Amino acid sequence: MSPDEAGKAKKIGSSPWVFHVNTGGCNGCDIEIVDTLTPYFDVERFGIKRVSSPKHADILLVTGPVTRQSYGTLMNAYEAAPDPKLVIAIGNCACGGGICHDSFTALGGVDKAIPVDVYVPGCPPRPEALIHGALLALGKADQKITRKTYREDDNGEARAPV
Amino acid sequence: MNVAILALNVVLAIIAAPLIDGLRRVITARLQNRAGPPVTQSWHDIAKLLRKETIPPEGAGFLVSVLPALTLTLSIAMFATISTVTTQSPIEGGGIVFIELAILSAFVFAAAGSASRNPYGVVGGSREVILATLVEPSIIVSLTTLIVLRGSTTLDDAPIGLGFGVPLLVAAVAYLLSVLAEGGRIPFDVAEAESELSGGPLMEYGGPPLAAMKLGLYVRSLALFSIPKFFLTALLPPGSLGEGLSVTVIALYLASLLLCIILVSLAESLSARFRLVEASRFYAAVLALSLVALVLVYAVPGAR
Amino acid sequence: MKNEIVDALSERFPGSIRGVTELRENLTLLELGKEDVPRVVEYALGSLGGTHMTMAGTDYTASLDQYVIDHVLGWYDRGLLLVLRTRVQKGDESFPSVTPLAPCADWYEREVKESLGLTPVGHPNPRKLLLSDDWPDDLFPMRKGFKNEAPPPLRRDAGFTFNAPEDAGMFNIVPYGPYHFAIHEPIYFRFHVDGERIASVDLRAGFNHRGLEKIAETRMTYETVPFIAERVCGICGSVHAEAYTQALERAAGFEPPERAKWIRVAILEMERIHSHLLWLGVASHMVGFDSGLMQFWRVRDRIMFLAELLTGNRKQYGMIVPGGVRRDIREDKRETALREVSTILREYEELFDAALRLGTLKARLEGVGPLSEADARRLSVTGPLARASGVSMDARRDYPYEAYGQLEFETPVRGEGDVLARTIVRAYDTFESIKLVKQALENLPGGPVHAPIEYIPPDVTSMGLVEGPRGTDVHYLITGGEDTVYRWRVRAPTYANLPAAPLMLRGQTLADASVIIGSIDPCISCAERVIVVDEASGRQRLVSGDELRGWRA
Amino acid sequence: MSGILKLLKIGVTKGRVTRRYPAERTPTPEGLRGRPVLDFDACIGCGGCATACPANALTVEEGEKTWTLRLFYGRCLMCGLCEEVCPKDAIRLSDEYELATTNREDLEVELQLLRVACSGCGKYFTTRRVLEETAVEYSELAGGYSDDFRDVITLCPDCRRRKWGETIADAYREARYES
Repeated sequence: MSPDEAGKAKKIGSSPWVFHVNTGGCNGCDIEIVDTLTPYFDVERFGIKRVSSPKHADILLVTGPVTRQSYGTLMNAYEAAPDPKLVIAIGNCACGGGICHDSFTALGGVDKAIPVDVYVPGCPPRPEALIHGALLALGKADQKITRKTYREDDNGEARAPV
Repeated sequence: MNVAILALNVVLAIIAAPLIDGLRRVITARLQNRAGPPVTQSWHDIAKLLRKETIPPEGAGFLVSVLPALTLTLSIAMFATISTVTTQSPIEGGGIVFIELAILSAFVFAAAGSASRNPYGVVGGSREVILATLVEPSIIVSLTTLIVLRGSTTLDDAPIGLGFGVPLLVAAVAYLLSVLAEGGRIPFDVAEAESELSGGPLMEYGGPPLAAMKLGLYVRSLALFSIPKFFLTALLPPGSLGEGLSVTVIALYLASLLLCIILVSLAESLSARFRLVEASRFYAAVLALSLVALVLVYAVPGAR
Repeated sequence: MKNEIVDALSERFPGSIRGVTELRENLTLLELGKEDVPRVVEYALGSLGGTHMTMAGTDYTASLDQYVIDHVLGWYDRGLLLVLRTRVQKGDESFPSVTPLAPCADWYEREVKESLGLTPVGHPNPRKLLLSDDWPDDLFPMRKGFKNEAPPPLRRDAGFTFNAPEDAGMFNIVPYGPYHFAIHEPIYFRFHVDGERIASVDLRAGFNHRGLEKIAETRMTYETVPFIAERVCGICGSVHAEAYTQALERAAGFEPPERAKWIRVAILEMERIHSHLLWLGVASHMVGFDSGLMQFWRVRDRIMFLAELLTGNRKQYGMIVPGGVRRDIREDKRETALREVSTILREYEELFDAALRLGTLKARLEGVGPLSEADARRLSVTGPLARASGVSMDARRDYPYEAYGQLEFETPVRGEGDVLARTIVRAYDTFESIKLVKQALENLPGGPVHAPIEYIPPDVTSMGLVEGPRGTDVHYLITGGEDTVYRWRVRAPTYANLPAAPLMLRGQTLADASVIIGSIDPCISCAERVIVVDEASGRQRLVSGDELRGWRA
Repeated sequence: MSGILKLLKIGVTKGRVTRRYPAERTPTPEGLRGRPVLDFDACIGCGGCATACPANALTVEEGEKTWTLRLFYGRCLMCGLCEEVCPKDAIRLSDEYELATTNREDLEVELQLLRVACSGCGKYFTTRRVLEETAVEYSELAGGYSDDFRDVITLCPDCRRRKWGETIADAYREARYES
């Protein structure tokens, strides 16, 4: 996490209000987001609250591959949210376009439109994974995976991971 | 005017009001079988909002920058007029001021919504005005009943050994019901109604102005929740409470606050939101009840 | 078998029917001249009591120099399907519109217009439906020559023409969406409001259009399409996978193994339980009954945990594929599942008893958002929306598939046509689904769960009909050579139901708008497209992108 | 009224059901479809997984001397088709689901194998591991790992076709000569 993100996370502290922007998702991730608010997962434990206006938002939860039609509204929501704000891309479509990454009508990922602070892949991510993503954004959890590179070297020995 | 008590009240308002809201959130969460936030959550919310950037509502001018702060100021002033943890009230005749500020702050809140020029803000603001005109009278009447019974327009905890009677009981019930309505929670959150109006008057505000509006609402709730205590202390025999800080007053205060919070939480978790029509019908019934109380004060011999 | 519908049509329009082909039992294809289609569709829907199922246009210019347009009509009471096929020659890209005579064709024709460039002549409102505002008018994505890789550059300044209010007078414009707190998907309604009363409604969607059909036709194989079909909708994904699989298996004349059929039923019904509980929760939330959201979802989460146990994922089960299912249900898991289903039934009964008897909830639902039976039939709406308006239709019962023919269940129908009736229909349907899951798991036959499909013949027109939680999901499929589909047209239930929203909203109050829209159980990503609706309105007004931007949220 | 009381009863009697994640972790069910993990030692570089992947989360890039498999979790549907087609069990779904990252790059896995040159034309044509695999598989059929066998197996498809063509042509000429 960059110092800039850490600073933002600190300012948001233990009162992250989230605004949910669906940019053409299939509803899978969207429903899991709502699921985290309900009794079994209840993210209100962490002070997370879903708000109805981007003006109240600290975190934008963006789902979907950013369809052409929703591009403008995503930009509006992003611009309307006051600083400091974080963007979490939720689900495969938002992270990298998912199954519709090469669609003629989708940008194929939120980071093609606005800067993304945390990626939460999954199709859809489990509620626990969403909580982990949110806590990671707030600097309260550690990232579990990192980029891995495996290379075979000349004598055929495995040299991994780099 | 007692400046020390006034200052104490102002500090108390800012510290306690978010806690009251936090407690409500916890109780509601428990009634929904979930963990809920920490009790201090609403504090964190206010603190966080103060750290945020202010983006003024689009196309709106002077009013939107003034009204949020005004909402907060009026609410704090409202709370400051009554005796809280002490037996004395900071202001003589504070009861009248309290009623006036209660009405004023409701309308300023509505105006803040309408001033944002967002269609939802406007609709929410107009709903708030309609509701306020309906619910404020029942608060006025039931408070007036108390004032008449106690024989003083000052809202303090002077124990007067008031006999327990039907008028007092009816007035207390009417007051509790109108306070429920004033709390702005389900089923009475007609003006903010997140799933209908996306927060209504609050929608276009963000950052510190939103903090002011939110804190204003919390303090206003706290102020209204503080009144039931006077129904209780009035029953105590004269001279049973000393001057200054009183343990009995604090205990009764906490008990009555808790009662109000539980009532609000129960209503919130056990019903669907009223429509404007249903809410008005409810308020009309409450107003009728409070009028009955006032009439009884004069009708029942020896009530005063 | 004698087909009375075909006979009746041949009698009424002797010269119009150019050919009759029985594609398979209960699925007949009629060839019509394009000028005859509107009259035949009107007669079949109006006088013969048919339901409009779907309409698809297909580009055959490469091989035949023509486009093919198929209307698919259904008769639930007879279990019949009829495909009305007409051809549009290249060079004369137009056809007479059906919409003036049968309003249910509105969206379909607009979609054909924008995606294939075939103009419905006489269409009252030929605006964009699913493509974005900035999409050029002369680029047609569903033509075979269009490549996914070459989208036009993005523009933010494009506008959309909204309808003006129907009556003259002073109205406030209240935007609803695209991001509204109560609706989890982007859709944009524009209300003209008089006080709090909604005078007229216009609607713009397409926010969710992801061009999945095009991807399936270009990049996917028969085996992988179920995975994109599931992603049509994150709630009823299996319904889409099943509908596609059904269409494909029927095209190949393939019968899946018996055990696979029963597992499919269990999966589909589990999905219906979770979808209905989800809806009951969301509808509660829409009328400000937050505990309803919490409690219904508390019960729902149990079914999600169960799905995760059986399929490996909470949703997007990835179970139904051509040939059978991908995972068997092991004996120990089956027993756990049966126990869990009993618990869910108990919990749901308790909650049903409490929440649905709540006076304040009932008050918010009763008499709200009415839809008459006549309107329901005229617009060919489907699912709980139709069943709450007294139209008894259920693809599980009327077009039996998989093991449904051997299972016992009822189809709840109500006549009131309001939001309360829709709630009751769904609430009782949930009981039926729990019953079905139980039956399917208890009587699970032995044997394999997957068998390979040996041969899929090319150029077969096939249909898959599945009763999803929101209504009948219709998949229209034309097989192609080389392991890919030639045309795949998804008609999600919401696509048929959303056009009814403006009708139900008109004259209602703003407070009820959320729950009225919600009562369709709209799955925008399913419908994947959208625009207008108000047929009755005349004047139009241009709204710039800037104006749209001002509303934010 | 009865509805209210029953609802209150549910609220009071069911207690708190909230799971304590992340402090406590509820065990995941067996067979959970978590992120796919690659086994570098087992992968031979056939590319079957990339062909099967419906979302193109797995892609193959063929360089001159290298063969690179890229797995991008930001697209992976966790459908498990790759696991089904992999002949060497080199890719399988794990039960890991906490995939959140602050960088897009952290969602990538790159696996690079070396390709081998054709013993005929010298063009690089397949991965060394695929070649080894084929050698092991077919050497038995060929009756042991002989020099002849090695000469054939290390040819690229083009050279092999040419060699077969030449062999057939030789045999044909020989037959004609004999007759």
